[in-house]
Amino acid sequence: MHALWQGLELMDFSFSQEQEMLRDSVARYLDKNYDFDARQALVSSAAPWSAEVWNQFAELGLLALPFSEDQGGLGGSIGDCVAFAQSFGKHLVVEPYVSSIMLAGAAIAASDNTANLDWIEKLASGEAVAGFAYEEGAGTAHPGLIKMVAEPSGDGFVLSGEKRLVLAGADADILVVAARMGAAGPVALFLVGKDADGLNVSAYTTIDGRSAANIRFDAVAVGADAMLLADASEALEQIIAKAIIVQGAEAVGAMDALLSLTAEYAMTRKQFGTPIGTFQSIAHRLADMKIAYSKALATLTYTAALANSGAITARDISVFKGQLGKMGLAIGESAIQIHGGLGLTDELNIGHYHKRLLAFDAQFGDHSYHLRKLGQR
Amino acid sequence: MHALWQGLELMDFSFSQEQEMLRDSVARYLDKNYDFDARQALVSSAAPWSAEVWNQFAELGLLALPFSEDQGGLGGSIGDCVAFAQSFGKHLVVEPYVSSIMLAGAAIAASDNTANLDWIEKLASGEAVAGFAYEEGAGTAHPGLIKMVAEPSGDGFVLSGEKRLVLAGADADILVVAARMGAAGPVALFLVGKDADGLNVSAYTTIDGRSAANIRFDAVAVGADAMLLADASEALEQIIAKAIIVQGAEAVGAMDALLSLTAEYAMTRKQFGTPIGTFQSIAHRLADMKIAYSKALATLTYTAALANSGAITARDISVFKGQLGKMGLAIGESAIQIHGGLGLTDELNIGHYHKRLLAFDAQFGDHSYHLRKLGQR
Amino acid sequence: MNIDFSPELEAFRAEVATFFATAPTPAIREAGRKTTSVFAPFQECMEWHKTLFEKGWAAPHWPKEYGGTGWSVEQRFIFAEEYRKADLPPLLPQSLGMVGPLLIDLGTEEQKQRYLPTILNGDDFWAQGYSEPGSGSDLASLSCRAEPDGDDYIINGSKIWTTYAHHANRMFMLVRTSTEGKKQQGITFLLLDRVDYPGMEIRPIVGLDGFPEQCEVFFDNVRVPQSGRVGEENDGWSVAKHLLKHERGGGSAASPTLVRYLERAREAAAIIASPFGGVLADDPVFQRDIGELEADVASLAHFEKLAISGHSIARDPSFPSMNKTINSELVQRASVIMNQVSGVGGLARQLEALRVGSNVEPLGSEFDLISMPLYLNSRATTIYAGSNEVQRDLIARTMAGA
Amino acid sequence: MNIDFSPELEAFRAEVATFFATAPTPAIREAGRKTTSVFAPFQECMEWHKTLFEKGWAAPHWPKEYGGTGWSVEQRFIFAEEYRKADLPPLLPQSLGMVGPLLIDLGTEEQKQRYLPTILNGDDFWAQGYSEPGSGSDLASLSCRAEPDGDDYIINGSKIWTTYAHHANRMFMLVRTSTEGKKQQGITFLLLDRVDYPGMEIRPIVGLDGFPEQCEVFFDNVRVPQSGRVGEENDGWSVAKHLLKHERGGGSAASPTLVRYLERAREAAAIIASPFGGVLADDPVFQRDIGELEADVASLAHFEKLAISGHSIARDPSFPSMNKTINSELVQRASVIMNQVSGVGGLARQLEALRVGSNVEPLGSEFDLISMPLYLNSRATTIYAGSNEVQRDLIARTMAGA
Repeated sequence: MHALWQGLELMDFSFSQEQEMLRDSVARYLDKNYDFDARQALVSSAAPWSAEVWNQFAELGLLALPFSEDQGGLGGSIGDCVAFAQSFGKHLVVEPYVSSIMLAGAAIAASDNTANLDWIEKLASGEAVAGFAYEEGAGTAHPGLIKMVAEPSGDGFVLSGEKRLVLAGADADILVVAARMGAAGPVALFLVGKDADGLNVSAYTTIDGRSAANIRFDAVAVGADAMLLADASEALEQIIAKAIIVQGAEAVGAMDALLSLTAEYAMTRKQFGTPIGTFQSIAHRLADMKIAYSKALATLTYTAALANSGAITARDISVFKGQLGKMGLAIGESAIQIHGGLGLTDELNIGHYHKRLLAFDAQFGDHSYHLRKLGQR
Repeated sequence: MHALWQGLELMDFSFSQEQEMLRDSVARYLDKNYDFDARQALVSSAAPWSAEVWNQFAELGLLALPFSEDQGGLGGSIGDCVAFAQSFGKHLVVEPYVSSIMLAGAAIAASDNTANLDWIEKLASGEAVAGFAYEEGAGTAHPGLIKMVAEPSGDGFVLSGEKRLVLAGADADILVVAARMGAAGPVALFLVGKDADGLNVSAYTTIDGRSAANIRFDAVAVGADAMLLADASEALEQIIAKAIIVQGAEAVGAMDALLSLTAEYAMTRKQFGTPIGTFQSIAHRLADMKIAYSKALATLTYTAALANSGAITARDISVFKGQLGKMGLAIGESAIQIHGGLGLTDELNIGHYHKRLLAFDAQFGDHSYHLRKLGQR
Repeated sequence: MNIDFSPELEAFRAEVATFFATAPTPAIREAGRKTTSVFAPFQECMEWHKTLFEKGWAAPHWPKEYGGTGWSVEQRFIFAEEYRKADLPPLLPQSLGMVGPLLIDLGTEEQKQRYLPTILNGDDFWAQGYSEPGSGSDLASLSCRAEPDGDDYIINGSKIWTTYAHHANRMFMLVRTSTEGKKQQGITFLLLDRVDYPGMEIRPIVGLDGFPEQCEVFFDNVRVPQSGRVGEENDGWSVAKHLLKHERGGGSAASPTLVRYLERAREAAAIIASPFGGVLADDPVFQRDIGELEADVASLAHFEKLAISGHSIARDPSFPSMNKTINSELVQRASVIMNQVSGVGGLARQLEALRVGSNVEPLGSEFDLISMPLYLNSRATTIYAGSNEVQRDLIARTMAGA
Repeated sequence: MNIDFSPELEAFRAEVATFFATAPTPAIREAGRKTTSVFAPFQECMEWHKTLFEKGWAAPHWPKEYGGTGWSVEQRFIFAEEYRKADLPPLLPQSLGMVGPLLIDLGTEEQKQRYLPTILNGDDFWAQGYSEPGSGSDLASLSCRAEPDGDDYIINGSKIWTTYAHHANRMFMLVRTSTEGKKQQGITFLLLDRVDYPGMEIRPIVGLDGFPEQCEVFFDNVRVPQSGRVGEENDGWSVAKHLLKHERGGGSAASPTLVRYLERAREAAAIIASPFGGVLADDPVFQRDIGELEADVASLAHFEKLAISGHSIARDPSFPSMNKTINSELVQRASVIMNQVSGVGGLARQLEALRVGSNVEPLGSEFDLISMPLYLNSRATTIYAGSNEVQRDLIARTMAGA
């Protein structure tokens, strides 16, 4: 009877023609306008990111892509985002795509409160940028770990607590804030304007060159309309899962760059009269980098397809985040070791890729957290 | 004022002349009578160990060594035992020295009940052999984990439960048994004769060629005199600590053998027209083996000196057991890998050394147990 | 970019699972549970091979015209998953995975007609005569010599690490037919239609786990027909390289076996006490360690699924070497955690209890019985089929052009 | 075989601890806490050097006649332990640990009299000019050229990875004086009594952590006196090899620094919440990870104690290479766990808050401030002073005779 099943080809891991076109146009734009020198000039400038690049992302449709068509977006899939996000990693893009669009934007889009939907249009057009105030310090790997509190007050709420690593937090027009309804209540999401009273913003640059802020909320009062979702745990898990996949695609792009740059360096840099890549210790390190990259790429591709199919689970996300975080650090450390002293300089791009991978690993639960989560049944 | 302290040389890591003599005489005897072929012939024979070798150990004074002079021993130190135990490891000695002398014998010697002291003379002379019935399965890393129960009954006690990996257990004249006084009482030690009713002995050979047994105690009745210690936890910890150090010395002897055999093989075995040791992948593996061995040797030497000074703590023992267990496995696995197919045969000694190191690691808490113990403060 | 979870596939899974739940004999099941190597116990393994052949499922990865199933990628993966879930003995790779696919690709019509049917139905078992005492990772330096003599070759020399040669009735091998030029030249690929030729002697080698899995094979003026040659004389190296691709993976999925190893470790850990309290399965350190392994096995599964679906990752020239390296090192790591779970329970040598059909009860659990032999046997995985050092050399070499 | 814990030693420990508790200025203490490298902040480090010199404790490992303390092995170890417990900045190794001991061993009487006093009292800081852009691990291939000219040498070329050259007032360096014969021949070891010779230019290199720790040094027809030569012309390689032994350890103890790193990780973990509940310090996985590191650091301490007590382990020809390898890899592993403890807290770039005397408060804890720079900086430890690949080559080479 097995003939019945013949030829069921149900796994498709290739990008569609549209996805390839989008990927290629983003890659072309960044290759031309976002080389390492331009990126470093941007990072050391006073600007938190490039308004010009952001506008171009809007024109390419990237900012509108993930939003549904009835909210004014392009109804793109997670696969669409994965298609171009590897380029973001390759170019170490510092613009707040994931935080403003995939996290804060997606949270507004998931709101059952239509009062704030016009922000989506502003985000999608590039007119406004949003910050995602979620992280509270080492360990906010899961919405269940949120401690910041929102107390009802009159018609609205009062938010008190501290958020850390709010990307674009000092420059965003609005913040999406995760806070618990009372000490033991569900986690809710609020929209807070950048000029709200009681916001205490400490701006800084991250080790990977992105604008960020720690934000203390000293009894910040918001109206009833500011509440996006009264019980946001499930929505947050889904939103963060998608953001992790897109950040993972960026990380794989960074790994890809490290792999090819390091292989090339090893074949040209000579020591003891021969390219260092001919030494077995270096050759085997390169092989291990290649193996790690191939595993990371396979897991990215499979997980993105799974997410596209809507069949993704928390376990799949933990495999993804755990593996890519771990592989990224291993590849980065090897790339530095093979580059020797050069790999330790601020001047070369190698260390900057590694810092991006360090930042990827630390956010939303590091690899050790996720791998252990897998061990719990 | 610092001149006051000048020249305080307080660490002495060398063996005394007497220790060196003892070490050399044991090494000479084993070199002559206990080569790998002889050892393998012994292991595949029906005998659990060699009576002749055991007698020779008695004549060399090894069996009497650790017992105090007023109990008829030689009053040797832990350093004395470490001096020759590395040879035991090098020759993969299967005779039950640690179990009969360092564990069971030491337990009888620590008894506050003089009724059983004549056994020490028999053990020290080689006339009798004792088994140490302590282990109860994966995880008896500490006396606190003993579950076997002794219930008072008439003048004596009734022992019920199961012991595993009792070395020499099927051939010993007597067994020293650790059991808890009731479900929550202290751990006590008992002396049980080999012919006691209710003993159910399953004899086997260990992977490293030693005679062992799992022993079920089906309500084994013993007299009041059989109790060696009513509360033995502290004594057991000290006895086991010393046994671990001597077993560790054996393990370091095995590592030493693996290191030199493997280095020699790598320099003679040719592939691709050159000794495999000239390939950097093999050379670096050898270097890692050498580093691991040097760390293990340093920790053995330091810990033995510490034990000799009476200043050793449970933390020192955990460092010792954790490090030596881990290093041993790493060295054994590398030795096999470098030997290739040959290292996987029963015919060559390499795999047998590795099995000894596997057995060392598994007993009294494996390396993962001890390293984690260190992490607890 | 999509993965479908169609009801048809779930029905297929149910069909496979039902067959696996009903068809194997108790001895086959026991052999599956007691498999502590890539190579399952021979007799029961071949019996199961025949059962699968009857069902038409002996060689899912073969082209349909030669007896393959014509299944989709996802079906093949489901088949492999259910196979391992049921703890059934894996079929031996030498015949179905190596010489069979090779003959399909490169054999003469006569060779195909003569050998493929009995490879498929399990009547034959082929041994692989490659390594020699002097040539391990440096396979091309082999020196076992075949001199042409009329329609025959006369073979002199020896082979080693010839798995299950003492069970085999046929053998494929590499011989040296010329010492001219580079060492890779002058090698010829031969099929031996029997292993009891006069002058042939097979001596089993006992391994660390106590089992005679490998053999030495000696050739003293052994006369074999030249018709067994695959490819041209002195062109055996390219034949062997073609075959190596099959040996180093791509055709089959290794991750389901690893998933099963870890499941067995979890099952055992669920009843073994942790020295830190509770059972081992609830111990955070065990959870982190096994979680880390499970994630790596998941990545291998992704890698394999991409590969068998034709993703470009499988066309990377270093794919076979990467696949072999990842798989072999995961097998070793899985066996380490299994052995840690057993702890002292793994220290008893229990050869007789391990035998299928033995009436000796294991001393502890069946898990404790297999964990140490599996650990010891798995030390071979990074050595055979081209040591992992050689694999990494090959991977790095493909990057040189980058 | 014995270790004494005499009351005299405990009294010595108390004396040292008291001095460390009272002598350093607040700026020196701050510099100690903010040290994220082998190389502490320069200014406070030299200030502390002078304080130690006043006390007679600047160079415990030097022979007494040159200003050493004459302490026993155990005293030196106790000194190192208390030093790190107090989080004081380590003195810079180039002067006291390298060129000083070298001059004591191989310098002329005049060189000793001229240079040793101001090395000891901290007036001078010497930079080490070894590596060049074209010669990293292959140091002997260096090409920075010195041509004899009367009583001088004329130097042309450049050096790189010259730590703190921008802070130095003197420099020792290797130059090529001949291109005949093997590349190791024709190298000369030179002392430069100043670094502001006409034609010398020092350019700092910013590292991954954002600090200019390393420099490039350019030489354009720089004329220096030949009297600065140590050893014979063209015999500088053997001088450098002698010095390497000092650089790669044996004289000092690295384990107390590692102990302190792990203590700081524990202190931070005691107040950081684990995502699995409670504080991180009570988390079993953290405990296993840090316990594993602590055990390895303990083994290094044993190794170091044996070595400084004259045990035969220190006479192994591969001792310096083993010491360097063990130490550098432990520093990296310790920095990884520190960085894991900080988590997202380590992602802020805070150069200004890290500066000693800064009036910028750190964003999180002082631990979060240092963990990432320390992690990034420590990637250098397996690269400098002979990469660990080179060290392993050397170790293996000493085993070849085994």
